[in-house]
Amino acid sequence: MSVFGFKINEARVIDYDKTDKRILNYLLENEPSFNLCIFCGSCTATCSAGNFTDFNIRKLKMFIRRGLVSEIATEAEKCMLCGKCFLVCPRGVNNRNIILKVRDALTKIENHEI
Amino acid sequence: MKDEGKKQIWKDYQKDIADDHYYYVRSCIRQSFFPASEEFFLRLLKDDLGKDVFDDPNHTTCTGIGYHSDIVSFETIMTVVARHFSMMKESGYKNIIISCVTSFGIYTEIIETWKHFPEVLAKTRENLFKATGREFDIPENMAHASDIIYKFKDEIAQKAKYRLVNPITGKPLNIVEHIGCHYSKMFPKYGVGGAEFPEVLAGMIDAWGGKVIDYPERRHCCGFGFRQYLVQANRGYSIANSKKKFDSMEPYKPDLILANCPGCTMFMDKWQYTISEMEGKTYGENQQGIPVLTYEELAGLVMGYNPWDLGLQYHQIQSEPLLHKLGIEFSIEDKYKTRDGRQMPIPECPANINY
Amino acid sequence: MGKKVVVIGGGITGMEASVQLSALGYSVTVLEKESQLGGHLNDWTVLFPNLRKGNEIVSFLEHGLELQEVNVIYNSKISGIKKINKHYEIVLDNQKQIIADAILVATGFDLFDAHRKEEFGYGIYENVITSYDLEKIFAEKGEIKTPSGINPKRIGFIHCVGSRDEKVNNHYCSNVCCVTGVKQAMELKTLIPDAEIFNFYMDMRMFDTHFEELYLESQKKYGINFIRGRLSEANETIDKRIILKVEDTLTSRPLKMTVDLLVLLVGMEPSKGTKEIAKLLNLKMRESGFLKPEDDHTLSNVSNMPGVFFAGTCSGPMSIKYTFTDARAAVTKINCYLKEYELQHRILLN
Amino acid sequence: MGKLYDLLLQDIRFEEGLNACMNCGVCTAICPAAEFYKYDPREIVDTIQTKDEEKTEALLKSETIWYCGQCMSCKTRCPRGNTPALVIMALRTLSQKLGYFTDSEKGRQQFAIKRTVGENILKYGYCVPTYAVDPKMHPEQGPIWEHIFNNIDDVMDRLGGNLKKKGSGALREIHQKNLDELDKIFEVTGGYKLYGEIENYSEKKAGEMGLEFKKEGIDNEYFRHVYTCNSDNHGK
Repeated sequence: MSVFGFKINEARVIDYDKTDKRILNYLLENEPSFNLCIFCGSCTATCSAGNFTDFNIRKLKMFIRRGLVSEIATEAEKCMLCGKCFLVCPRGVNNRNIILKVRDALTKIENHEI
Repeated sequence: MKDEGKKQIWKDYQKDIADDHYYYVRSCIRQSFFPASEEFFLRLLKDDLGKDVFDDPNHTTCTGIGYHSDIVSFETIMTVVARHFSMMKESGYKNIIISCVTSFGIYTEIIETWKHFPEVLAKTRENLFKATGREFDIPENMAHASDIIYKFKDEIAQKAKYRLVNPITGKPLNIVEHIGCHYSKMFPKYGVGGAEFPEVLAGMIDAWGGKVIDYPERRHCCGFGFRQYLVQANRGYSIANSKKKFDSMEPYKPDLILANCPGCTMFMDKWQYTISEMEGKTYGENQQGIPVLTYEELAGLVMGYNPWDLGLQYHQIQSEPLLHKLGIEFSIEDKYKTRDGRQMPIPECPANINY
Repeated sequence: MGKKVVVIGGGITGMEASVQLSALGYSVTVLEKESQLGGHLNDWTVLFPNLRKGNEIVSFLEHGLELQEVNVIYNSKISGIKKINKHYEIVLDNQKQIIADAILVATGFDLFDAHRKEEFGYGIYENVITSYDLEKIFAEKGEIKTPSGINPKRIGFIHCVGSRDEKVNNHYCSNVCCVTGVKQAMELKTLIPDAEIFNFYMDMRMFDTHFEELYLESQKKYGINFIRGRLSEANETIDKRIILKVEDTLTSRPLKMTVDLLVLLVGMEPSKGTKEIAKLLNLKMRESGFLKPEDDHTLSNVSNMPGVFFAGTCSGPMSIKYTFTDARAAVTKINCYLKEYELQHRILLN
Repeated sequence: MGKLYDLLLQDIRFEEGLNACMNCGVCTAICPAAEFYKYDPREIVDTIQTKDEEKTEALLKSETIWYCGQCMSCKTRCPRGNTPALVIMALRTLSQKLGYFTDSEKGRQQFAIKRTVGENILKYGYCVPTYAVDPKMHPEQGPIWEHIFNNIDDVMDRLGGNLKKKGSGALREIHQKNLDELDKIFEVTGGYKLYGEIENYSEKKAGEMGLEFKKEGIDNEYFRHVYTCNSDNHGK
C-alpha cells in the first residue's frame, strides 16, 4: 500500500489483442471439434465435477477462446474426465479430449515446447 | 477521422441556448478548485459580452455529490433543486446557467422525471411548499456554463488576443477534450452535439484555432465515481480510470486537455501527479505533465487575461510550457503573489514532474 | 381486356406478382421509381444460403415480365391516389392518370442508415463499413482491401445494427442479418484465408432451412468465431484500426479487440416509399412503420382499404424466398377479390 | 413476486431504470466499474428481473452494488432503454433503509460519506468546500493543493473568491436563512431519516466489530476503518 492508502486497480477487461492463444491454436490443431461449440451449456449442465464444485466447462472453453492462460490452468484441473459432456453435446464436440489436450498444452507451455 | 461525419451528427443536436438574462448557479467543485473560472465567466458575460447575469448568494449546493454517493435521496435533491428554481422565479429570471456538470445532469434527470411522472412533480411542489412556503416554475431555458461559452465562441474569437496556434511553428495545438459523463450521456438532446461526439468543447477549440484530437478512450469516465473517490479505500478505482485515459491519449501527444466538468478537470490534473509518485510515470512532453484546463480558463487565455488571475498556477500540472507554445506573455514574478502584491510561499515541486 | 391491377414497386415482390397476375389475365402496370427493375436485389452479389448469384434471380424475374408483356412505367412518382366508387385513380407527377381495380403495394424496405448508430462511427471512421458496402466490394471482384488500403487480417461483423434497438426506435428483428453475417464471413474467409473473423451477436437467429447448417459450416470449414455480446462502442486507433468494446457475456467480462475492418450488418426499415403510399392511401401501419394487415394470420396481404393489397418487405423484414411466397400469396388474394369469390367474405369468429 | 421487489418498485428510479433486459452486455462493455471491479451490471439487472427474494436480498447485502461509479454510460447505450445505474441507486437506497449495507465492506463506507459530504451539506451549504478537503485525508491531491489549503485566504482573494464572507461569489458564506431552508427540506423529504438510518446501523455494526464509535466527527476507530479498509478482494 502506497503513502496514498490505495493501489491502482488492475483492469479486468479481456484485451484480446494481448492474450495468449497458444492453447487455442494447439487445440484447433489437435481437437478440431472444438470449433463447433455453440456455447449452449449442455456440457456444464451434465458435468459431474460441476455438480460438486464451481467448475464450468463451458466457461473454460470460453477462456481458451479468449486466451486466458491462468484461468484455463485453474479450471482444467477441476475436471474428473467422466466424459458425459461429450455424450450430451448437440454439436459432437469432444469435450473430454479437449480437457486432455488442454492439459497437454499447459505442460508444453511450461516446457517451452509451444 | 472524417470531420464531415461528425458535423452531420452535430446538426441533430443543436440545442436552444438563451441569449441573455441568466440566473447563475455555482458548482461546489468549480468554486473550490477553480474559483477564478467562475469569476472570469461572470466577468466575460457582464463586461465583455454585455449580458445580464444574476449571481444569487442565496442558492446552496444542489447536494449532487451526496445524491450520487447515495446519502441523499432523490426526493431530497429534487426539492433542493426546486428551491433553486423558486429563487430564480423570485429574482425574475427564466434562463438558468449551471456551472457544474454533475448538477447539470441532475437538473436534466429531474426535469425529465417530472415530465414522465407528473405525480412526482406535484409531490416535489408539495414538499418545497411544506418546507419553505416556496413555489417554483421550471426554467424556460437551461444551459451548462460551457454551452454559453460555446454560443459566444465566435464573439470570443473576434475579441481574442491569441489563437490556439503555436506562433513559431504555425501549427495548431493538439487538444483533447473531456466532456464529463453527466453532461449528455443520460439525455443526449441536452448536450450540444449529443453524447457520442459532443460539440460543445470541440466547437470552442475549432473557433479559436486549435486541433481537436479524438483518442480511443475519449468518452471514458475520468474515474471520479463519487463514492469511489470520496472514500480513500476506493481511490484505486478512480486513478485507474484516469490512467486508462492518459495511456490512450499519450500517442497523440496532446498539448492540452480541455475539460467540461470541474471534477474531471481536477482529477485529470491531480492524478497525473499521483501516478508519477506511484509509478514514476509522468505524461506529457519532457515529463512535464499534460495541462488540464477548464473552458473558462482557455477562453480567458485566448482573450489575453493574465494566466495567474485565471488561477493556472493552482493546477498541479503547471502551464508555462503551454503558455510558451501559445506565445502568451506572462510575468513569472507575479505567479505566486497576493492580490495586493505580497510574495506568497512557493509550493513544493513533485519529485517526478519537471517544472 | 381484363380488370386492371396497378403494382407499386418493381422489386422482387412487384415483379413476381405482376407476372402471376398477368398470367391470370389481368392487365398489369408496374410503377417503378427507378430506371430499372429489381430493387435491392441489384446490389446483392451472392445470396444465402446456397451462395447463388443475385443477378440470376433478377433475370428470372425479367424473363417472366417479358413472357407476360407486363407494362412497366419507369421513373414514376405518384402524386395522388383517389378512390372513385370501386376503383382507384392514380395520378403521376407528369399528370398521367391510371385507373386500377386493385392495387398491390410492393414498396419494399430501406436499409437502416448506419450513421444513426453514432457510437459505431460509420461515416466518421474510415474502416467501418456496412454489409451493403461489403457487397459492393465483393462485386468489384478485386483484392479485398480496407478503405485505408490494407489487407485486413482481423475483421469484425456486428449483428443487429438498427434492429432490436430502442435507441433507434426499431424494436423488431430484421430476420436476415444473422445469416448475412455468416454468409459474408465465409466469403471473406475464402478471399483472405489467413484472416481472423469474428461475429458479435446476441442470438443467432438461423430461422430458415439450411441456415443453421450454414452456421455449422462457417465454424467447421471456415473457422469463423462467434462472440456473444453486443457492440457498445467502436473507436479509431492512431493507425485507423477499430477498437471494439463488448461484453463477452459468456465469461461475464468486458472484452476489447482491435480489428482492421468493421462490418455493420444493417437491418431493414420500412421504405420512404412505403410511408408515402401509406399516407396517400390511408393504410394502417404498425408502430414500426411497416404495413399492418387486417389480420396477422388469415389476412396477411389484405389492407384496411378495399382493393388495396400489399406484399413483401413493406409489411416487415423477410428473405428473398419469403418475398416470392408472399408475392404469390397476394396474387391469390387479389384474384379472389377481383373475381368476387365468396371466399372473399370469410369471417373470423371470436 | 418478492416483497423486496415491491419495495424497489416504490423507487421511481427503479421503475424508470428497469424494463426487460435481453442480456446483450452493452452496459458491461462500457462500464468503468466492470473494468476495475468484479462487477457486471448486466448480471445485476438480470438477477433483479427474476424477482427472486433470496437473490435480491443477497444483492442488497453484497459488495457488488457498491462498485458502480454512477457515470451513467450504461444509460446512453442500452437498446432496451434500461438504466442499470438507476437500478443500482434504488438498490443502495433500500440497502441503507433495511440496514443491509453494513454487511459489506463497501457498503459500510456509507458512514464515512455521511460524516464528510453529508455533514458538509448541512454545515456549510456545500458538498465539498476547499477548506473541508484536508490534505491529510487527501495526500493524492498533491503539493499544490497543500499550498492552497495552507494559504487559502490569499489564494481565494487573488482568484476573485469571497471566502466565508457575506454576499455572492465563490465559497461565500451561505446565509443562515438558506441553511435553515435546507434543513427544513431535509426534514420534510426524509433526508434526516436516511442520515439517521446510516448512523444507527453503523453504530450497531461498530459494536459488533468491536470498534470505537463516536456520535460525531471523524476521529474514531470505526470511521478510520471504513474509510481505509480494503480487503483487496474486489478485482479479478
